[in-house]
Amino acid sequence: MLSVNGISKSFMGVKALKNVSLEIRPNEVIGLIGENGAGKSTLMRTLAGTLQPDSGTMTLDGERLRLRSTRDAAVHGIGMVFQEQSLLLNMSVAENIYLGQEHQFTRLGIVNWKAMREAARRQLGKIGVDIDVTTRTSELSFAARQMVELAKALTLEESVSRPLVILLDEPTSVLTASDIDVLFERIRSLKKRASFVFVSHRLDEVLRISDRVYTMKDGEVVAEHQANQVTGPELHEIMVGRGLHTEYYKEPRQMAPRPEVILEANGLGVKGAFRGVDFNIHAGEIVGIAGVVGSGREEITRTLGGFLPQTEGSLKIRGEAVRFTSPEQAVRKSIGYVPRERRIEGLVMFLSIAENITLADLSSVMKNGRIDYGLERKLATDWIRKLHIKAPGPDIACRKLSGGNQQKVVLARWMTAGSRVLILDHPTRGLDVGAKEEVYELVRDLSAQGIAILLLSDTLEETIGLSHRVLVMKDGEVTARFDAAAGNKPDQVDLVREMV
Amino acid sequence: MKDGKTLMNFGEINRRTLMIGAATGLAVSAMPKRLFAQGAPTLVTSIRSLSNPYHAVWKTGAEAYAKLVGLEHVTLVSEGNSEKGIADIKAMLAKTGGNMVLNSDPNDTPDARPIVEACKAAGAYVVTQWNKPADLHPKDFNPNYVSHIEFDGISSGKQIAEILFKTIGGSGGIIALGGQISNTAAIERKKGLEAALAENSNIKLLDFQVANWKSTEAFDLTSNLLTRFGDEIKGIWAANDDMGTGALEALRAEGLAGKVPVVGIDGIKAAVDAVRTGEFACTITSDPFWQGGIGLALGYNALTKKFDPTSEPPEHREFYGKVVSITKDNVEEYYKTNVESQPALDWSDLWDRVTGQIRT
Amino acid sequence: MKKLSDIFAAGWVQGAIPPALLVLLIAIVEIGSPGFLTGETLGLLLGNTAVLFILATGVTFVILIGGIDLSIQAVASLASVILAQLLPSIGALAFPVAIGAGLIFGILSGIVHVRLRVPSFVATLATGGVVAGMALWFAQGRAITIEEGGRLSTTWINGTVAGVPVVAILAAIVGIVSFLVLRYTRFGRYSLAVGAGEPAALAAGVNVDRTKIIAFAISGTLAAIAGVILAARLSSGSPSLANQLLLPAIAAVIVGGTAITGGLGGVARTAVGALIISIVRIGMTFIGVNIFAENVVFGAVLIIAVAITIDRSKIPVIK
Amino acid sequence: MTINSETMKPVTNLERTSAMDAVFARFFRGEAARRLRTFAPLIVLVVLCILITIANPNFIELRNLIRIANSAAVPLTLAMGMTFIILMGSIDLSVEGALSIAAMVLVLLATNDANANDYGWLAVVAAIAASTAMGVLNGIIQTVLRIPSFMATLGVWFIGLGISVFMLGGSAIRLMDNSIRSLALERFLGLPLAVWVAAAAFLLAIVIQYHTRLGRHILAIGGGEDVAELSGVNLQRVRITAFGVAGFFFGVAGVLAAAQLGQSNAVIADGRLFAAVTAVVVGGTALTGGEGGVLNTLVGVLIVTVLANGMVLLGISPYVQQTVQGLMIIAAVALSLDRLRLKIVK
Repeated sequence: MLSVNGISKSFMGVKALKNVSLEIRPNEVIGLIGENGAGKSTLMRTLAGTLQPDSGTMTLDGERLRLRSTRDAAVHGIGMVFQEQSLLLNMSVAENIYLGQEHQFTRLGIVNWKAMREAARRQLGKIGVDIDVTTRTSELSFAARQMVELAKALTLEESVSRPLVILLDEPTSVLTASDIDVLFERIRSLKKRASFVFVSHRLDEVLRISDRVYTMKDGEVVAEHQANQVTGPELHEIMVGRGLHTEYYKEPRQMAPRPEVILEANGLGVKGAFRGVDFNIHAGEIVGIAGVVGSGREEITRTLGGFLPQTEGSLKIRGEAVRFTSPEQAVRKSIGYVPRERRIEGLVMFLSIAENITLADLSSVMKNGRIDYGLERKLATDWIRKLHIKAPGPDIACRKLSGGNQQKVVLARWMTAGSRVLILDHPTRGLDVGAKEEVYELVRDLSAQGIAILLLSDTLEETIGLSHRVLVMKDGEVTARFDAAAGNKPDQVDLVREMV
Repeated sequence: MKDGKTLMNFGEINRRTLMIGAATGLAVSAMPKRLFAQGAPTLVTSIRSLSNPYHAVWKTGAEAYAKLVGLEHVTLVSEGNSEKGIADIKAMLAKTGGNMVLNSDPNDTPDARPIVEACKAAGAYVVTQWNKPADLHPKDFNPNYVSHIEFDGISSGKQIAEILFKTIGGSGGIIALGGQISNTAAIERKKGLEAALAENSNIKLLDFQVANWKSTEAFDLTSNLLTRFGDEIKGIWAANDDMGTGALEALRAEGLAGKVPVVGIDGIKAAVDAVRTGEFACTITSDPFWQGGIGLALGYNALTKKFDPTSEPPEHREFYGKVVSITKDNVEEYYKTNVESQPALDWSDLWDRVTGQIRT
Repeated sequence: MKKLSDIFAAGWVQGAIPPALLVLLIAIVEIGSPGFLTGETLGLLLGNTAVLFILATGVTFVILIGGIDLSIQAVASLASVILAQLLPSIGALAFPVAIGAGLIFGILSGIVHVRLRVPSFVATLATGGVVAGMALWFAQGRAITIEEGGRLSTTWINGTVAGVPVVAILAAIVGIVSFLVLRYTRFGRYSLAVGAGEPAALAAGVNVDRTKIIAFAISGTLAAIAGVILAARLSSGSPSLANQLLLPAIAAVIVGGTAITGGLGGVARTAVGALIISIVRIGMTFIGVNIFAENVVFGAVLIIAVAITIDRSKIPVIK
Repeated sequence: MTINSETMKPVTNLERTSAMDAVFARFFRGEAARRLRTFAPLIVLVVLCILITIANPNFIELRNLIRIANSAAVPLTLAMGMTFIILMGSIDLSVEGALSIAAMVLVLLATNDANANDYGWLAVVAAIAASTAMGVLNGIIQTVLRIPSFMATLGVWFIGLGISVFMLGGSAIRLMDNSIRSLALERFLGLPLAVWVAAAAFLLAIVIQYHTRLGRHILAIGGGEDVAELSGVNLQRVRITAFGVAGFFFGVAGVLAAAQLGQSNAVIADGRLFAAVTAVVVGGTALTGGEGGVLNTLVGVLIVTVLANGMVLLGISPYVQQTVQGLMIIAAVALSLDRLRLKIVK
C-alpha cells in the first residue's frame, strides 16, 4: 500500500499542495479529480518522483519512501503515463517501451534488440494490443501511442516484485470514445496485478473506472468517495464549488444565424484527403463536422486555415473567390484558426500574452509606423478583463497560463484581428469542466457577434450541442447533414450511422 | 505549468556567483607583473601566429635580440585576423604611450597602412616585412616608418624551380602547390615558377593547385594529383615548406618519397631534414631568425638616434633581404649552425643583407 | 533565500547581468594595467569593436529567428573587394554597390534556406563558399589597394568626431536602427515569434518565409557594411579580409545573452557581448597575458561569460 | 447527466479499425517516400562517381579508390564522433582543438625530433585519452554549467588550440616512431593501415549507435530531451559520455592525421570542423537531432571526399573549387532532406 501523509509543496511562494494525504491500496483504481490548478498534476509528479515535497512523507508498505527521480519511483514499482504524450517519435515502439531500461537486454555492453522486441511484443500482448513493435511511433495514432505508453509503464512488472502503482495523468484527453473503452478494458483486466491512479477531467469516466475517488480543490484533498456512492453532478459541485448547469452547451443562447453567407465551399477537395465538399456558413452560424479519423474532416480545417492548398472546387469568403497557399493568406481573408495543438500551433509559448494577442494583426497597435507598447498592453489588459483570463498581467509568458486561459488568448487574438470566420479545431481538448464552460460561453458570444464558426470536436455531444448544423463525413465525402437548431438537436445514433 | 522554480533559481545564483568568482580569479591570476620600466622602449613583434615553424623561429630571433640589448619584448599574434592584429598593435601603442619599436609581418597586405599610420601617430618606430601595399612608402612616414623588408619572391620561386628542374634532369612533368591565393608572397613565388617554366620548355606544369600554405591540404591535393597524373609527375614545386612536407608525406604513402623530388621555401627544420635525406631537392630560407632580430634592430637604432632613417638611401628603406638556398651541398653545414644550435647573430651591421631596392 | 531568488528571477536583473559583467571586466583590466581607462583607450576600444559589432548585429537577426549565418565573413570580404575595385571607376557609388551585393547574397542565403529547405547552418556555409569563390574571382586572387584618389572617399570613415571614432558612430547608428527595427516593427515582432515558436507564428498568419529571408537579407547587408568599413580602415579590399571574424561575431551575440535557439535576445545584448569580446582581447594585450596562453584565457573567459549571462529560465532545452 | 454521458459503443470497434487503417495507409505511404529519401545521399554519391568517371576514367582506377579511402580516413573518423553529438541535437565545435591536442600529445610522447621521449604505442593511448578527456570536459561544462554546447565547445576549442600551440612552442615536430608511422605507410590487403583503423572506428561507431544503450539514449535525447528524462535516461551522464565518445574518435583521428603527415603542428586540424559538420549533414543527419546516424555519415564523408578528389581530377581551377563545393553541398542536402518530416528547418 502506498500512502501519502500530509505532503505540501509550493512554487515561488504559491502553495500547490497543502497537507495532502491519501492511500493507494493494492488492486484498486483511484480516481483523482479537480479543476486545473487544483494540484492534481503536482501530486502526480510528486508520486512519480519528478518533484520532491517540501514537507510530509510517503510510505510504501509502511516503509518510508523518498523519491528523487523517475528512476527511484520505477525501482519501487511506480510508473507514470504522462499527460503530454511522452514517447519519442523518432524511435520504434520497442525502443520506446524499454527506453531507460535497456540494461535488461544488455550483455557485455551490447543490447540484444531481438530480445527487446520479443519482450515488447509480450508487453503489448498483455494489454491485448496488436502493434508492430518495429514501427516508428511517429506513425502511430494517438490511441495506439497511449497503449504503448501503458505497456511501457507495465514493464516495471518485470523488475519489481511488488504490485505496481501506475499513474495515469489524463490519459483520455486525446482519445476518442472508442479508444477510451479499450483503455478501460485494459485497466480493468490489469487491476489484478496493479493499482492505478486515474486523473481525468471527465467525471463520468472517472466514476466508470474508479473504485474510490479523491476530489482536490486549491491544493487540498476535499473529499473522498466510493465511486458507486456518488454521482457526477455531486462531484462536480464539490470540485467547482457550484452546481452543474443543466444547459451545458448554452443552448438557450443559440440564435438563429443571420442571412449573410460568410463562407461558401463548392466541390472543395484536396487530392487524397477529401473531395466534393459543399457547404456554407452564415454569419453567426456554427457548423460542426463529425467523422472518424481519416474521414477528411481534419484536412478540411487545414485547407481553410491555409496549411493545405485545395486541389479542386472553389472557396468563397463573403462572395470573393479565394485560394490559400499559406496561413498568412487565410488570415488576411479574415479566417482565424484555433488549432488542436495549442502548445505548438496555438501560441508562441515564450512570448507574452500581449504579444500573442497582437501577433495576427499588429495594425491596431501600430502608431506612426511603429508598435506602440502602451497601446498593446492596454489592449491586452482589456482582453484579460473581458475574457476573465487568469494572469497577473499582459507581460506574462503564455506558457505560464493554464490550458483554458491559453485558449482564451488564442480567441482574443482572432477577435483582435477581426476574424469573420473561426475554425475551432478541438477547442476544449485538455480543458477541465469549468474552463470548457467558459469556452462554450465565448463561442456563443462570438456567434452572437456574427462570426461564422466551423467546429471540430472531441465528442459528438459537444459537436451537436454547440452547432447549428452538423455535417457528417466519411471517407473524404460529406455523407449527411443534420439540422441542429436549439431544442431540436439530432440524435447521436443517427450521426454515428452516417459516420461508419 | 508550475515547476521547481525556486530551487532552480537558487541553483543558478550559486552557479552564477561561482562563475563570477572564477572569472575574477582567472583574470587576476593571468596577470603577470608589469615590468615596463619608464623610459626604456618596449620591443614588439607582431606576427601571424605561433602555430607555424617559420614564425616560431622569428620569435626566437626577436627574443635573442631583445636579450642582447636588454629590453622588454612582447609578441603579438593576429591569428590570421587582420582586425585583431591591428587592434593589438594599437593597444600596445596606447599602453606604451608610443615608446616602442614594432617589427611587423602584417597578416595581409592592406594591414600595413593602418599599422604604419597608428605608429606614426603615436611616435613609435616601425619596420614591416613581407606585406605592404605598393603605394605605401617609408619615406612618406619619416622618421617613424624605418624600413620595409621583403624577399624577392619571384627570384626565390624561380631559384627553387630551377634546382627542381635540374634534379629531374631537365624534362618531364611537375605539379605545383601555391599559397593562399590573395597573398603577395604566393603570387610572386608563382610568378617565379612561371618565369622558370618559360625558360625550360621541356618541363611541363601538369597542374597548379592552391593548398593555402597548409601541409594537410597539400597532403590531400598531392594524393589526388597523383591519381590524375600518376607517373607523369617527376617533381613537386611547393611555395612553402609546410606544403612541401605535406606533399612529401603523400609521396611517402605511395612509396614515392625520395623518388619524386620536392622543393620548397622557408627552410623549416622538417624541410632541412628532408634535404639531408634527399627527399627534398632544396629549400630556400629568408632566415626568420635574422628577420625577427633585424626589424627590431632597425627600429631600435632609429629610435635611439644611432642613425637617421630620413637620410638613408632608398635601398635601405625598401629592400630585398638575402636568402640562403639549402641544397644537398650545404645542408650539413647549415644543419650544424642553424638547426642544432641557435645561430649567433649580433645584428650590428644593419645593412649587410640588403640585396637591392624593391621593384615597383 | 527566497527573496534573493525572486530578485534574480526578475527580468531587469537578467538584463543587467551582461552589462555588469562588462563593467567587471573593465575593472579587472584597469586593476591589472592601471592607465587602461583613458579616453584614448576607450576610443580605441569602441573603434575596434565597431566592425565586430556590426557583423554581430547582422547575425543577431538570423539567430533570433532560430537560424545561423556562417556566410558573413565571405560577404564582408566580397564587399571590401567590390569597394576597392570600383572606387577608382565609379567613386562613391561603389559604397551602395558593395552594400547592395551583401543584400543580394543575404537574400540568396535566405532563399536557399527557406525555399530549398536546407538548414541554415549548411545553406550559409555553402553560400559562404560560393561568395568566397566570387570574391577571389572578382579580385583576381589578390588584395586590391585603394589608391590615393579612392582614399579621398574613405578617409572620413577613419576620422573622429569630437574624439569619438567615426566607425564607432556608424556602429552606433547601425545598432540603434537595428534596435528600433527589432522593437518597433512588424518584422521585429515576427522575428521573435518565429524564433520562439515557428508553428504558432505560421498559424497566426505570420509570413514565416518572408520574415526569415528579410533576416538573412539584413545579415548580408550589415556584413557588407562591415566589409566596407574594414576596407576603408585598411585602405584596401581582399578576398580574405574578414577571415576569422565569423566566430567572434557569433560569440559576441551569445555572450550578450541571446539564445542560440532563437526567440530571445536583441541588439542591445549583442552590443554588450561585442564589447565583452573586445575587452577580453585588448585587455589581454594590456595586462600582458602570455602570448601562448591567450587562446586558453579567451576560451575560458568565453565559457565563463556565457555561464554568467545566459538566462536559463527562458531557454527551454540546453542543447 | 449531460457531461460526456453516453459512451458511444457502436463507434468503438469501427473507429478503431479505421484508425488503424489510416495508420497503415500512412505508414506505407511515408515508408516509400522515406526509403527514397534515405537513399538520396547514396544516389548523389553514385551519380557523382559516374559523372567524374565519364570525365576522367582514372577516377575508377583501383589506385585512386585506395587514395580516396586514404583521404577519407581522417574525416570519417572525425565525423563518426561528430555524428553522435549532432544526433543529440548538440554541436561540437571543439573538433579542431581536440584533434590538435591528440596529435600534439602523440608526437611529444612518441619518438620525435624535439625531445627524448619514446613511449611508442603508449603515446597513442595517451593521445586518445587526452582528447577523450577534452570531450568529457565539454560534456561537463555543458551539463553542469548548463551552457549551450555551441558556446561550451567554442570555448574548449580555443583552450585546446592554445594548449597545443603552447606545448609545441609553435614548431612542427616530426613523428619519428616507425611503428606509428606505419599506420600511414604500411598496407594490408592493398589498403593503408590508416584506412583499416578508420574502418574499425566506423564499425565501433555502428556498434555504439545501433547496439548499445548509449547509442539509443543519444537518439532519445535528440528526439526529445524531456521525454528521455522522464523515461529514466540520465541526461547528464549520457551527454558527458557522448561528448567523451566524440573526443575518443577525434583522438583517433588526431593520431591518424599525425601519422599521415609525419608531424604535428598546431594547424594540423585547420578546416576540419566545417568539413566534419558538412559531411554529417550532407549524409542526411539532421542538425536538430534524432534523425540519421553513422551510416549516413559514411556516405556524407564519401561524397565530400569524392567531390574534392574529382575536382582535382577534372582540373577545376582553384578559384572556383570553393564555389563548386558550395553548390554541390546545397544540391546534396536539398535532395536528401525529408521535407515531410522536417517541417521546421532551422
